[in-house]
Amino acid sequence: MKQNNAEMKDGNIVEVEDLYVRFSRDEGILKPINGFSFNIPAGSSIGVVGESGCGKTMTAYSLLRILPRGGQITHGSMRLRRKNGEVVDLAQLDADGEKMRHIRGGDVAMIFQEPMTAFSPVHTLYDQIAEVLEIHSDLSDQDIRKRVVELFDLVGIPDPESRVDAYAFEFSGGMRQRAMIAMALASEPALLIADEPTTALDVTVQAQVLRLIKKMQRKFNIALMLITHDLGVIAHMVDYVYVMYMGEVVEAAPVAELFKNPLHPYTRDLLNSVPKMTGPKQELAHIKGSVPSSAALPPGCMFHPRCTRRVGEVCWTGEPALVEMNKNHYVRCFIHSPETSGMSRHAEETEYDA
Amino acid sequence: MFNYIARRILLMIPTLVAISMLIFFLIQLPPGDAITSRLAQLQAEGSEISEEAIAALRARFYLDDPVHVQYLRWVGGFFRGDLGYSVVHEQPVSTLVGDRLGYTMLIAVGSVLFTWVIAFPLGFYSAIRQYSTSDYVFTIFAFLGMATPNFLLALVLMYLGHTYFGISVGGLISPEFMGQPYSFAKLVDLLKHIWIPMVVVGTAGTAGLVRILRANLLDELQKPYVITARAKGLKSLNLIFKYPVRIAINPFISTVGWMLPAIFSGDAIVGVVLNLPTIGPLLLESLMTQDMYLAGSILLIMSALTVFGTLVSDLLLAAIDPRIRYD
Amino acid sequence: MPIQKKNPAQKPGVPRHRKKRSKRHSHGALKAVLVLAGIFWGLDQLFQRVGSSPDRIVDMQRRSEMNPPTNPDGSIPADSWPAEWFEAPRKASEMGITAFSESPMLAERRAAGDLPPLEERLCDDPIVIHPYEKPGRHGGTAALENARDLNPPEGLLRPDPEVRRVFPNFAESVEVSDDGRVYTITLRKGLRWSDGHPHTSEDYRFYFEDVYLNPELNPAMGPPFIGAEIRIIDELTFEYAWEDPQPYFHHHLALDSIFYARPAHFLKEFHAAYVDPEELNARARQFGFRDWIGFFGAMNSGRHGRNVMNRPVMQAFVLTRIDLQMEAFERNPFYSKVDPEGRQLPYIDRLEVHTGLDEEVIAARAGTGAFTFAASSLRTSDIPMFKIGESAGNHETFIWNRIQGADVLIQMNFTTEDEGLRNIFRDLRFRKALSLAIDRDEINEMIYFGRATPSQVTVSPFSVFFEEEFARAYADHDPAEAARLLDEMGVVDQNGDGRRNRPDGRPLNITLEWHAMETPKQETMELVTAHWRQIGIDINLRQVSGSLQSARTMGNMMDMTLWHADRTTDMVFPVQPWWFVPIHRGWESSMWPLWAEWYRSGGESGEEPIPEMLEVIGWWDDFRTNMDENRRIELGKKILAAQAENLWGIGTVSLAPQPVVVSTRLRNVPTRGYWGWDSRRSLPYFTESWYLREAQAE
Amino acid sequence: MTEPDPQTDVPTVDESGFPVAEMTTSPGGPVSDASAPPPDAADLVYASQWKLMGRRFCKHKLALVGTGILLVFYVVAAFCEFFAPNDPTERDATLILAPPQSIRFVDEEGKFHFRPFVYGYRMEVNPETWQRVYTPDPEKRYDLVFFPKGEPYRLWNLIPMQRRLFGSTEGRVLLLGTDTLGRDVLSRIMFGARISLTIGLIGVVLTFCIGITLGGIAGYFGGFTDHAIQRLIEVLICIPQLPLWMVLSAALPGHWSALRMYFGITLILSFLGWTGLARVVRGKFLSLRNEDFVVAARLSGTGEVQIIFRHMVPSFMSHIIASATLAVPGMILGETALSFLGIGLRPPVISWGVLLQQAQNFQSVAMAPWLLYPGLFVIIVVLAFNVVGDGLRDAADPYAE
Repeated sequence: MKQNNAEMKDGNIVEVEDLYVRFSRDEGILKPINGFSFNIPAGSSIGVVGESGCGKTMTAYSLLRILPRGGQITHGSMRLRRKNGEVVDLAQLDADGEKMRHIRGGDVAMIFQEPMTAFSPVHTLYDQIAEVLEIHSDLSDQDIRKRVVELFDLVGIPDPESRVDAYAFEFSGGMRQRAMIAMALASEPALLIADEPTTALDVTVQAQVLRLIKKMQRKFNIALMLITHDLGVIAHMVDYVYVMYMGEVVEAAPVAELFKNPLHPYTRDLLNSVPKMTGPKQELAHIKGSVPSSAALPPGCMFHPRCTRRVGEVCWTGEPALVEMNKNHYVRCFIHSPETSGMSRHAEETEYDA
Repeated sequence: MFNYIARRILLMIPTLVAISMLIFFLIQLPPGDAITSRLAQLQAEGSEISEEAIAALRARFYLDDPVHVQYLRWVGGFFRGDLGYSVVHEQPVSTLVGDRLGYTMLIAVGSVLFTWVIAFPLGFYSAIRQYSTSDYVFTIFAFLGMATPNFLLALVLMYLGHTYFGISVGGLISPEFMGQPYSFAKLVDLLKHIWIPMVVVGTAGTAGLVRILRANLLDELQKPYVITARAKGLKSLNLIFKYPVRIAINPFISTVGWMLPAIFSGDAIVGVVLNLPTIGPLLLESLMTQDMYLAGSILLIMSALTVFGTLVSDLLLAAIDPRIRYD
Repeated sequence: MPIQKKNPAQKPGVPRHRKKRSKRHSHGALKAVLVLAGIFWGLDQLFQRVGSSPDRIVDMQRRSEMNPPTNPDGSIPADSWPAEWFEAPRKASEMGITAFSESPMLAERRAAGDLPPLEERLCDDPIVIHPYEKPGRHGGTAALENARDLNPPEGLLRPDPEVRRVFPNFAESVEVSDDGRVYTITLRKGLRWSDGHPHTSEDYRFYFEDVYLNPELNPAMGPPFIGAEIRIIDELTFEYAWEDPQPYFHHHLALDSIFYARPAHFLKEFHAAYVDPEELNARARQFGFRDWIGFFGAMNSGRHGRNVMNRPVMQAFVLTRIDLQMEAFERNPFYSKVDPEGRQLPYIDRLEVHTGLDEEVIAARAGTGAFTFAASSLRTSDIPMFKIGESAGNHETFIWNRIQGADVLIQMNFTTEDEGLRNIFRDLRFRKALSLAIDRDEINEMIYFGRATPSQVTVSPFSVFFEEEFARAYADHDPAEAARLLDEMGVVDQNGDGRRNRPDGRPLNITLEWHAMETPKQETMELVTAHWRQIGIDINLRQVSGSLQSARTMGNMMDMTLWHADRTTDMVFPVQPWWFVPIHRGWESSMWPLWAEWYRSGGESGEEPIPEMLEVIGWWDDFRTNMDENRRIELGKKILAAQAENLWGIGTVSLAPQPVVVSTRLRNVPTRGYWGWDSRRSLPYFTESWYLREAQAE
Repeated sequence: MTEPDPQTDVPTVDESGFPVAEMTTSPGGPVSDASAPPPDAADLVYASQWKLMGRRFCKHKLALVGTGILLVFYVVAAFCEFFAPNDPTERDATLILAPPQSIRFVDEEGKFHFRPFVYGYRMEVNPETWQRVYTPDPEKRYDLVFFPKGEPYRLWNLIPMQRRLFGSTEGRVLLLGTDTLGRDVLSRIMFGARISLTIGLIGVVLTFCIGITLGGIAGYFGGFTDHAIQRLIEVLICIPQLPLWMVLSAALPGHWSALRMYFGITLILSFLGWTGLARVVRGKFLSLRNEDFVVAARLSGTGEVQIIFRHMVPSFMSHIIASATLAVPGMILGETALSFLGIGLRPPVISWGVLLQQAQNFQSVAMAPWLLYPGLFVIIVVLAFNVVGDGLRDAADPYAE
């Protein structure tokens, strides 16, 4: 693998290129990520969308180099511009090395899906948040405490002075997620990864938490990578969206463009399954079947077994390439690839409108 | 927290009452009673005994009272600090049990420590290096320990200890130190002997604990909070010790309670094989001779210690696990 | 998945996890097999090594090799012991000893003012013990498994090595009135308890009146004192008197009289007849006893924890300390015997007794030379282990003979509740069949190394009552005859299952309950049951605890049981012919609980014995009160002849080899001797004259 | 459906795909409608639970080895009359405590034989040590053969037979030596297996019944019943097990026959063994009580007993079987311990505990260590049971990993 530290575009804080991740398991080799690429411009926010099992979380884990046991990055590069300006390829670093540990939590922080289980039940919140500062700053004990209380205040936890010493299970879900955000912000990271930050929360709380994340991102000018299966969440949070299926990008577009003009059948299915608050009442669509095990990747286009708009044999024999349809709008589908687009047009229209 | 302790202590009382009743019932089951043993003893000395004398002996030890009166007398004694009276030995149970209980507890504590010292690194390492060769080797050894009958291990260790280390056979103290005042040399001698029962009694429990720790740790290692902690940039060893180990260690704490019955069982059989001056052989003897107050009191002491041990481990658990504390 | 095809997008660089993984799995399994194989191999190596016998290094002349040969009847030639042991002991004045010397240990204590001078401690004109080899030296500590072995229960008289005659010990003389109703005992003048207090008639009176006759203190009241009274003549003279003649009371004086005297001066303090009972009970409770009875018992035995030690005794050693694993004894400074050179006995200063050990550990320790002397708990089967250990253990293994007339005596209950079984047991043909079916030679070969004497149960060959035909009665191995006898009596296999049925067709289920004690009962019975199975008799063996043995024999609940047939010497047979006459109920015997009950109640309760037995009882009643010795021998032989004819009990072997493990330092131990209850183990062999050679002399 | 993937060189990747994938990824085919399952869906799910368990279990190599070992042991135990080379009660005064014979191919003169053989022993008693010394006697060459004709015997006390699995027609083959009465240790171990191995099984079945009943009652009815049973379990586990066994076995009537003693001991062992199982069952019941399928059954008026045995018990049977397997070794060890202490089975009954009881002395370890072989077999069996139980437990847990 070549070293590509230097080749990083100025505006980007993260450039991931052709990432492959493999797991060895009893049931075979799991292949959660298959050539995923994306960029995050500094201070901007991107979304990664897809169903569960599409490899979104694995992408986040890859960035932090905390893949579960048996996981390995087998190909690709993940360049990161650190806070001090240094550019590193995360894929090349020793996962347990000094440098990687400083990047984890220091340059890149993460908010997890389940605030209930993401905190240790037997340590106080203060203990767990202060730890970040102990690792990534040289603050004294008193300063750390001040800072943690400050962070609690910042994320809107009432009575922060006494609440920092509480245990996670004493908090409500929303409060816990606020604490999680406080923890993620503790070391003033350059990149914040939010992995389904609101899935486990009540609907009323979801909006508050999302608003808080957005607010913090703006306030500290952090790059945000929001991982979600919920396109509804994406709309107000991010600038650019990557739609992911079985570990690869099937469509990528600025958020408005994507909503306006979804090209990939998968994106369309996803959009269809979002309940609409306005417009005519219609039955909520669902995508047929479920994401196959990554132990057995389907041949050809990976979406073809579930696709309602296959163009023909090429769908399971050929491999579609990612092509740029409009500016900054990429799609990976034979419907849109130059050589096959013609033959599919008709089928596509009819089925989609039906 | 106070409520929790109070509730746990209150719960002990009915348990102990039930245990004492069950024990009293059980020790009545075998045929014959302490008097027949006493007679056997007298006959072994060459005496002949009359029926009247037997009746007198029975009355003297209140063995002709109704069973519930006997029970109440026995249990009532405990409140006055009277552990009962051995008919066969013609001695207070407390005198007989005294030192032996000390040695038994010494072996118990030693076995628990041995179990911990062996089980912790083994279980830890097995979990961290799951499916590695060492994991398999440790697992096999843990299983071997579990599978070897206590008495066999004791017998073989006693033989090896004698043949290769010159440890005198049986007992806890070499003959040359018997009756000597306590000294450093005697202590060393005691340690030279006591490791065998400790190892034997501890081995059986080690396997289970290794397996539990390994499974728990593997479980905990996959918990989201571990990932959270990793994402913070903690060193992995620090992380494992601070988070999953802290939770997976609970079985070690709760061992204190549930290991005691196993240790007493182990002590009974190892004590018999190795001729230890512990409580186990005395119990076996008292069961054989139907010395029911002695047997009953020993069983009750063991059970009460167990109940107390469980209480202690529950409290310890509560101390380290806020979830229980705040429950 | 019908169209699973290769994915062209698959990127290179995927490691071969799968292969590696399965390899890991088989690794584990392989390892398990390897480890087990290793264990097998290791054990095998070990066994191979042990299986071959090591060459023994004979480094010195061993005393055991100078053993005189055994007599053809299995007994020990009388010249195995010094002739002096068969005579009354001589006194110092007769030996011309005028100067006495004491152990340095006691000299120290005397110098410190603890003790009066030796001359004041010894009695007037002490007796002189003739040592087995030669006079020894003072000092040393002996490690024992049983205190009794070197501190036997010596009393007023003492038996000779063959356990036939008695000689004075603490008694100056014992005189029997011509009618045998009064025994007059004169104590040696100046005898003292181990605390220096004079040993007088009062001590015997105290026991008899305040202990023996006190039903609270003594639940066990039986012969020989039934109907007796004690008369104190003066400080040193007293009499026991009965209504009936007692031709053999001196035998009790030789074996049991240690129990007939208690240190009255010491024990009165704990006896309710001498101090205020209220106060005494309060004091007893203070020590944790329920009442004064337990307290008195503890003081009497001198075994109450650490509070009271040093109960005055007459024996050679005094208990001074009890630990969990050890009891320590020190020499009795007032012990009143000397050696031919005027040294006060015993020679040995201290005994250390390892307590709380079971047979296995005792055997292991004995085999590695941990004991100065051990025998009580040693088994015949371990003899090779002891002998092989000799080269390393600095010990020697003497082979004594167990005094038992039958090492294992099989008893069937003639008064069992089960009528069918009772009738079968009472049929002489059944008893003959069971006896003839036993292959005693095989038992002797397998269990006793061929060194015991296959025999029917009877008295010892060196007894005046012995006749060879008693020992030979139905002791041959003749399974065919056995089967014929069973067929003849109608005990045949009626359903073809290989087991004989009762004549009424029911299965012949017999349970033999036995208590493990002293002799190899389990091994013997494994063989005997196998022998019996060959003639179609299948019995069910069940080992029981001592308590159960006692309860079930006393309650007439056993079909069959076992005991070792001791009490077959001239010393004990005439007073306790328990295997031959139904006079005793106890855990040793389940032959005839109801007959014994009948006899002891004078016919009021129990069950009248069968006529053959009534005749035997008649002989016995004559025997026990007849003062004509020749007549007694005649009657005794009749009783034994009745056993030989009727096979009340079935014997296996007699005079079995008993290992006696002796340190090479311990001298004056006879190489041969009779071991058992009748001889009170080592009592006839003058243990006080055993001494420890100096350590450097080796 | 498999074809090697040349690029990844992982030939069997697809073999073990999840059944879920199989059902949902057929391209173009009709997607099964969740609201209308095929008629045999229940059976399918039920079967697939066992199938799944079987499949997971088969991956556990150690557990497979353990199963194999156990199978061998049980077959030998079942037909021990046939497998044992000698009659276990056959004594020989000339072969007391003889060491194991080694199987040879090469004789004293260095000649190689295709048929394995053993040398018989010549015994001498060392006159000094009284030790019986055995030397292989080249005069007595016993060829080992399969199915030799020996003393007639009855298989299961019924079928008269004469041939055994292996042995020699010329003399006794003593591969593991002899005991104090000259009996073949190997044959005795084989016969002992019959008692020792079945005592565990029967005990576990009993335990099973008590445990499921009481645990089920506690978990299903809850409330006071649950509380009472919970306390009972607590009381029982606070009393050390071995002493309790000792009390109970001392209470067995003395005149019982060997067979009744055997069942008595089994009863005692299960008297205390049920607590653990009952706890597992109770927990399962508690969690299942409010599951939809149970509630549905109850609403449709199914009887309580039927709910328990038709609906609830099958749903956690696999777990119970795993727990039960893990309980067997405890019983086997219990029997050996009790017999070892002399309060369990007794000769002439042959069990591993009885054999060990005879080998318990120092002399055995020092001079006839082969008498400890039964202990080795106890270890192997207990080990095997543990491994198998472990494998079953892993296999039974659908959420593991």
